[in-house]
Amino acid sequence: MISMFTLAIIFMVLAIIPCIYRIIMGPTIPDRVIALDAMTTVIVVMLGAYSFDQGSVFYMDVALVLSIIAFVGTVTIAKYLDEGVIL
Amino acid sequence: MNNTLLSLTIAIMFGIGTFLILRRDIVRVIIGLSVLSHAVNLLIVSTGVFYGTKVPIIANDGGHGVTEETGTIFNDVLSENILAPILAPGHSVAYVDPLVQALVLTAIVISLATTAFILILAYRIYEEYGTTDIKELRRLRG
Amino acid sequence: MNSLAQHLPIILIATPILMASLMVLLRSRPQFQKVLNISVYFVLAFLSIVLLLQVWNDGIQVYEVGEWGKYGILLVADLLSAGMVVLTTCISLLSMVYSLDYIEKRSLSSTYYPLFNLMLAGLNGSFLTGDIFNLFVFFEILLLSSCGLVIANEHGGVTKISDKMEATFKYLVLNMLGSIVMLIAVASLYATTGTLNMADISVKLSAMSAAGTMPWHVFAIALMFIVVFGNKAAIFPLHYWLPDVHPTAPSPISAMLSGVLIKVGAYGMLRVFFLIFRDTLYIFQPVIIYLALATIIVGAISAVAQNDVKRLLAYSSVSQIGYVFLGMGLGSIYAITASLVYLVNHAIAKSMLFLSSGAIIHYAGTRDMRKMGGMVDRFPMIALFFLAGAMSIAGLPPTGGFIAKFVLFDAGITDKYYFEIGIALIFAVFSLFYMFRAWLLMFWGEIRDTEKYGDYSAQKASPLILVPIMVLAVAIMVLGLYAEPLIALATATAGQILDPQPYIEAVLTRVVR
Amino acid sequence: MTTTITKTVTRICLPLVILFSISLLLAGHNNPGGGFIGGVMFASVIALTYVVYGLDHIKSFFDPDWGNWFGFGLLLASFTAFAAIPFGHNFFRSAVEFLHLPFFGEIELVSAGLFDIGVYFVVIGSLLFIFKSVGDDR
Amino acid sequence: MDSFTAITLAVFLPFVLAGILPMVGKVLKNRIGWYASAVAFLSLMLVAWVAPAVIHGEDIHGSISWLPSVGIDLSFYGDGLSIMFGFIVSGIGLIIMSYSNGYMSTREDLPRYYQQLLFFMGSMLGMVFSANLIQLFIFWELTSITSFLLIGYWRNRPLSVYGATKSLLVTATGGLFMLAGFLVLQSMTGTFDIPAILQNESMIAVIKGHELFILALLLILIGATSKSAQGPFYIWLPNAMEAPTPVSAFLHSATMVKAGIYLVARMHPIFSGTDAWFILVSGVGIITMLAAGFLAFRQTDIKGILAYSTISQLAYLMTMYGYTTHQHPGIGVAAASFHLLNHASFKACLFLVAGIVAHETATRDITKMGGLRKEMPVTFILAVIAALSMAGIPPLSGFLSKEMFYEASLEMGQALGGSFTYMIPALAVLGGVLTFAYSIKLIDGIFLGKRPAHGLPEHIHDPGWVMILPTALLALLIVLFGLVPSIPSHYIVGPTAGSILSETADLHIELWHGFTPSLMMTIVTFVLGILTYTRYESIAAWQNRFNSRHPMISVNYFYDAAVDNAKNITSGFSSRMQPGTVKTYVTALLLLLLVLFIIPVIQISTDVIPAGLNFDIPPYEAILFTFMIIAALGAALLPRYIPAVISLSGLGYLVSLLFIYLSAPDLALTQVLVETLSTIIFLLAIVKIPQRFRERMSTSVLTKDILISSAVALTVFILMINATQGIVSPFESLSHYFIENSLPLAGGHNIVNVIIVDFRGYDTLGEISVLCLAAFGVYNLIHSRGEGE
Amino acid sequence: MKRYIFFAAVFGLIWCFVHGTVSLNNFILGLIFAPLIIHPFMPLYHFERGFSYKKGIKRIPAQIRYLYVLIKEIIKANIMVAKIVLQPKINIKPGIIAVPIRTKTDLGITAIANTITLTPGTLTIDISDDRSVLYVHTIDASDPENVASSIRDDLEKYVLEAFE
Amino acid sequence: MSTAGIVLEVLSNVFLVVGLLFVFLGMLGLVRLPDVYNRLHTTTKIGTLGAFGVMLSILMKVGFSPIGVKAITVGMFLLLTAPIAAHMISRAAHRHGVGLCDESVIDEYGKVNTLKKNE
Ligand code: NA
Ligand code: NA
Repeated sequence: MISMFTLAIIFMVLAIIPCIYRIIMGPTIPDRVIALDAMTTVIVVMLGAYSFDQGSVFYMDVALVLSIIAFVGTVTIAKYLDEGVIL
Repeated sequence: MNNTLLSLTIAIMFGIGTFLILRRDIVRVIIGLSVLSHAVNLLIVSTGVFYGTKVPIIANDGGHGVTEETGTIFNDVLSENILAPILAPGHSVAYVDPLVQALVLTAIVISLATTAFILILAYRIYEEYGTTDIKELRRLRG
Repeated sequence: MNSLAQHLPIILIATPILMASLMVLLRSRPQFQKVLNISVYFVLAFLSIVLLLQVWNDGIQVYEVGEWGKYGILLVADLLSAGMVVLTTCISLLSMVYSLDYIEKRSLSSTYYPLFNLMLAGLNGSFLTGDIFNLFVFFEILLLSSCGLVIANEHGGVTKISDKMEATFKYLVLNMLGSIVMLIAVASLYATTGTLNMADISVKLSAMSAAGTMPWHVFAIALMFIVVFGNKAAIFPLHYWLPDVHPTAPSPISAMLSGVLIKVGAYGMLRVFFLIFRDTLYIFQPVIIYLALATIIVGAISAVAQNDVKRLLAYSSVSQIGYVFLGMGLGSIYAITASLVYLVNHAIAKSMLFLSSGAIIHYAGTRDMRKMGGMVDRFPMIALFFLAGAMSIAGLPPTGGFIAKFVLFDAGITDKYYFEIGIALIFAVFSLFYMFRAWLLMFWGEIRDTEKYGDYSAQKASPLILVPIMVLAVAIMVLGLYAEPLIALATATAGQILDPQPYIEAVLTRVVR
Repeated sequence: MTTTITKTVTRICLPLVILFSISLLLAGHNNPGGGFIGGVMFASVIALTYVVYGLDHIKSFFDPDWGNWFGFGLLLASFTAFAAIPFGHNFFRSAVEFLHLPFFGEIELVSAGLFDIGVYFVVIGSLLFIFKSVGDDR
Repeated sequence: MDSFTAITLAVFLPFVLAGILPMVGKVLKNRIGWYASAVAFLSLMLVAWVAPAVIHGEDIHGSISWLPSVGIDLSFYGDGLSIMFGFIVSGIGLIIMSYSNGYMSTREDLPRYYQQLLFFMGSMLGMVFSANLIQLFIFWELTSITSFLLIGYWRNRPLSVYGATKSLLVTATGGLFMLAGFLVLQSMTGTFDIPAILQNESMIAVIKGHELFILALLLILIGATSKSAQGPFYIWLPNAMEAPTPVSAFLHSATMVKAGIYLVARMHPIFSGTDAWFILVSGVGIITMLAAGFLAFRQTDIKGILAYSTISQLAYLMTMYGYTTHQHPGIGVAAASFHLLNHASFKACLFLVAGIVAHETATRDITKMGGLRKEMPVTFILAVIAALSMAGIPPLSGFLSKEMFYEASLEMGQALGGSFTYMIPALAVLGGVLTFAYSIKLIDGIFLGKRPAHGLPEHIHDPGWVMILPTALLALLIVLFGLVPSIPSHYIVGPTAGSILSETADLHIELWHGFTPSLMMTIVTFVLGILTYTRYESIAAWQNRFNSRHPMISVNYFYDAAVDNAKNITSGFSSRMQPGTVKTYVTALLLLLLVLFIIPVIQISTDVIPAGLNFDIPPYEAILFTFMIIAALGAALLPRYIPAVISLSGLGYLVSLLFIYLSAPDLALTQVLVETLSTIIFLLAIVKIPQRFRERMSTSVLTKDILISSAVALTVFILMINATQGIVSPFESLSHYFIENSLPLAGGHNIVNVIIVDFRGYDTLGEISVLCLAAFGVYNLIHSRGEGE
Repeated sequence: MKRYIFFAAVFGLIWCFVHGTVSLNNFILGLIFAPLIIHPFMPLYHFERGFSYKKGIKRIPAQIRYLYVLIKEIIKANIMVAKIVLQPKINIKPGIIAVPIRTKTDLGITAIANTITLTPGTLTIDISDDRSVLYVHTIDASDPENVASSIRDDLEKYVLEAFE
Repeated sequence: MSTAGIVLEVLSNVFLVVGLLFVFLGMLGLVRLPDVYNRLHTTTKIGTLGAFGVMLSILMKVGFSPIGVKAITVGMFLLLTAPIAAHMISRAAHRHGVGLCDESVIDEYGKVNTLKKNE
């Protein structure tokens, strides 16, 4: 039997499609960045669901790390877009 | 872990990476190398020799003994003239192959280091030559 | 207290790593760095010789890192690896001594020592490891350390930094590609045999071969290793990076790269094909012979075309490594012996040549030989040493290079490879031509550029620069005049290479905890 | 320059992520994590502060020599590996000890953990060394 | 002291004593030449010490262990041939070094000069006494090297450098071919030991019947002729005259150039008695003899004339050693051996005279000289003796050996029969005529006629005894050998010929032996010679005209063209081979990979696609795969950097998601972190690279690249499905052990981490080293700015 | 010092959360790490400013109220935007408006800015240099005044209470 | 199962479904809405709330076990960081000249920036 969380995962996979679309199609760079950021959010959700589904905390660690680190990436890209420098 | 579609995906990634490293633009080449290293990491993971699916982390019982059945029958004892023990039939492991993961970890870190270096190199090349076109570099060379 | 002697293999690898970290921490104490590093290198050179003697007297030495038996990573010192380590530590010591006065001071104490130490660790590690994935790791160490060293600053360097970078980029891209190929091969090998230990893989492939179940893709994997190691060794058509990288590096690093680093490829080829893929040798050997001949030809012809002395030496390395591989391809014990003798002699001669050309360039302010001339009056010693090196590369007696060529040709003709040896001979003439052309342009003839000459006439090569060159020059002559120990060692080594059973047994018959 | 808003959140994140990185480092032997992962977390958050506050501002009060960090890490890692030799074992032979503390209960001490700390420092040091070198370069 | 020790000492003492010469030079200063002479004298005495035994038919043979692994010992062999050469080398060496004391200015770098001369002498002695082929080769090449250094003695003079280079390239290259010949010879006989071959009739028979016979002979003759300046290889010798004159006398007339002749004589028992031997050796000899004799006319430099004459005279020797028939393999051996001795003496003497003349007149141009007989009477007499000996005038030694040459030519002609009966003697006479003409020219040009009004120094006189005495000694020998031929014939030529022919040669050389056909030929020679001499200038003028009209008809032209253009020719090749762009190199690597992959596919594989492929996966993984490919395509095709990098970053996150599905949380964690970091580093780099360049891809380039990429993809795919699904590894994996022991032995639950820090912690040590390396590298990159210029 | 203790306590808690097990052991471990972590970054945390527990504790009810409002607003926001996304034809009148604010502290500004972003149809784009005006993108800018006042009255009030 | 348990279970499932739906809608908005700023509305708000909902749902299902605690930590973290990301990107976009969509009615921020540039 397919658990609810398996369905959740499939649903989330579908949610990635728009993100990929924006990442590839843009049109502006901020669009792509948003999409990338959004994709990480979706992945975090997937990881949460998967973690619960598998009953394994290990994936939740990944989700936690991803939620933090994606922020770092986005802020960096944003600063780059804004100021043309990073550091 | 061994799946034809996965292999196909990895192979296509190899193709894309190869296409990229054949470009004239240094940055493209580096992106290509990144794609290739993703592909090769996936390849390594996919060569794990077990058919198990469990995360290779032994459940914690708070102590230090083996409480969980690992599902392996370890009998690779080296006796005379038997240097390559053949696997017993019906032998299966619940975990995925941990070794390939360890190898990929090493490979990922190494490729991070190399990528970092080559990227800064690309930036310095641009600074020196004012271009990232490989053909131009050649022409501008003293 | 267990004897320190049993830890020699790991000491030779881990000490440089430890040294690298110490050198980073001691950045503000350049004098101390210098003394410490040189003394450690002396000790390492000594220890490597001790290791070789151990192997010679007591047989193959196996060191279990972490005491995990074949399940962990094993270091194996057989004659081949111990011999390569001796070569490495000795040339490293000399290059390091040379570097002290050659490399720009700040560069020296900030990054040069650690990079060099890690390069040494990478070399020793590659030679001693018994684990194929570990070999990959050490290859990466070699790759990045050599990249870092290529762009290190020489004193008043004459090489434009932009050239260095362009060369480094090529080097990196091609070698990263090589690394990827290696990973594919190693992973596929693991999937097939379930192990990474080379001896273990060998046994398992033999078991499959004996049972007639050896899958065909093992051959494909084996041949992929030609690309992997060929790329390191710069055989045709994987040699392209070398003529760009070796000349642009600071001379002591060129010496290391041409002297030792490209030999890692040859070593790997010997190790992998003669230990692991013995059953594929019959396909490997014809392939490698033709690649070797192409390498000889391309390298030799291109070397003639060069005006830049270091570029010429680099192309000559390409050509010369072809001879090493030719011996490997011929495959008889005598041919392998020849290959090894060639390898050693080339290592010494080429290191010496790079070091002396470095000294000359240092003072001439150019790498273009046409702008040099008549330098023999100012640098009579270096002229003499360079001549010895040139003769060795050209294969003229009484240098080691002659012994090497002689043994190789003898082996080839004994096995009736007339055509192959014919080609090798004809292009040996090329090496005679380009080496002497270089020597003549640099040292004899009219003094081309009086202004420049005035500059360098004021200076003399410092002893730290002269002594390593001299030691190597003496070695070239000694290997020519008294080659017996080397040949005996090489013969014994070739014996071990062709009969890997003792290696396998030394590795696999151990108690595992 | 980035905004107050971003700076404030970065300030909140900084200790949080460092704690997390230490947690990952220590958890590594039994859970996902370890020296590399922890180190990269640490390096990322420092990089974040560099990005958000500007390298110069951070350097004005917090300017460690990252070179020493990875030097130390490498030293620690190789010393840990060497340490087995005086005990009559081979290089890298690991040791596992179980320590009973009154308050924390049983604590597992593994020599490999020390090695992992070395890794942690190397990762932090080298990555931030790169960032800083490039960032300092105008 | 036994004979073997004596020979060993004779060979090695010069090396050792030359080695310490610079030290001695500090003490003796300008008198260092006498030290060198003493060394030469010592060697001469040592040779003389062993001579009696050899003359009595005893062969000296002994060896010292040197390279037992390869089956080569340091072994010396002394027979008549070696002893004769030993005498020539050490004797003339003594004379030359003594003479040099007067000739070489004290301003010259005397230690270097004498050191190299001694090295040369040692090498030459080593070569002639070598008992094995490889040792012979070693000393042979040593003589080439020392000759190279001596020719280039005045190393800042372009002509010296040119001459030195030429001599080295020709002789050392020839040497390498000779080595190959020796190796072929060894592959036929299984030994490098010369006496072992010489003394083994059956082995020689095997060689003569061997399919590689011609190859071995040809290769060895390339060595011999290049060294002796025969055939097309003659070109180096005239240019070698840039050396100081004593060097020319020693190396380039008396000794080194005779190494090739020595080799021919040495190989005579092995190869002679075959048609190939005659055709190759005598053929080359006759052509060279005539051509060089003829070309001598054009020379105006005294040493130039002497050089061509040397070539021509060596060609006599070649011709004579080449005379052979199946029945009588050594027709010309005795004649050759005698002429060899004579040539050494008269040519060395002439060179010394040339040296004296040049020393006194400060020129070597024969057109600027004349009438010096009054000012330099002693020199004049010595010159006349030597030149007339060369011209073959009785009662000098040259007359005797020339007679023997004619005799041998007649005999050979008769042996061959047919038109050869007259042709060979006729050619021999022609050679004699040319020799006669240029010999006379030397005397006439320098000493006779009128002193030119300008160009010569006012006061010209005979030099001091230091230079006269050695020259006179040689002249004395010429006369002595002519008048009392039994001395050389009994003590030198006889044993020499005997050792070559391995039978005691019964030689009766006498001044007067009746009106034989050879005497007739001599007379004809003189008559024609005088006639030719009257036309000397016009022949020379014609040669000059011809040469300027047809510069291409000359070996030198091709040598120069080859050497000068070597760089241009090869740089075309080199730049085509090394176009410089990474793309080409990467393509080469990939193509090699593909080719290597195809080999086993064709040769071995039965099923390229294994049976039973597994296509069963959860649907979300399939979708994930699609995403990954799309993201990768985005990274590949998005035209600007940042979008591509973002796409790449997306790919990285998807990969980490895939790692999750592959049950690898550690990997996913690492991947996520590394992805973010590498994106940041990408940005760091790209920040400074504004994108200006966009590659325009032509259809053909695109097609090619896509083809290569697809081939790579296909290769990887085939390899993967075979490696991961084609077989099920029948062996236990290392992982079994890790899973089993991670907790009990290493105390960790996370097996991957335990592998990383414990089981394979050593790998990790390497991995963190790589990280440090990246940091160092970046530091170097950043700090390299502006400092490398 | 007071600040140290405060931070230490917070870190103890965070440690528990990132570790995944809330226990005294972990809390103490976090407590130990806190000073080490915070020390090098002191200038970032305004250690020179005064700090009092009393004020902090007094604010807790306000903070809870703020949290309540926040959650309410977030849910409203989401439903509203979800509606927009699900409309067959997107029909919006977006725009950027300037919203003057009263909050002065970093924390306050951040809180209000984040709150604005998380609430209906508004998104903080930037803050003016003098930190008195927030520029807010709203998905329905047909009546800018209304939006600004709703922010000021409905959100900022609570933020001021909770964080100032 | 206790009543509280059942309530929790139901609530958790509701949260899960709503959360997933919101995440999905947020991503849909990414495609459908006309410009960067509007898209940001959906991703930051809907995505974050959706994610938070799912995390909350997990917490409700597993309680304060490591999974639950970490889940809620993740949720909190998203709430903290998502607005900042949105703020940074939109600011950068605007300052870098990514214009508002045609439907937009007002741009007070743009005016300020234009003024600054002119100074
Ligand atoms: Na060569
Ligand atoms: Na990447």
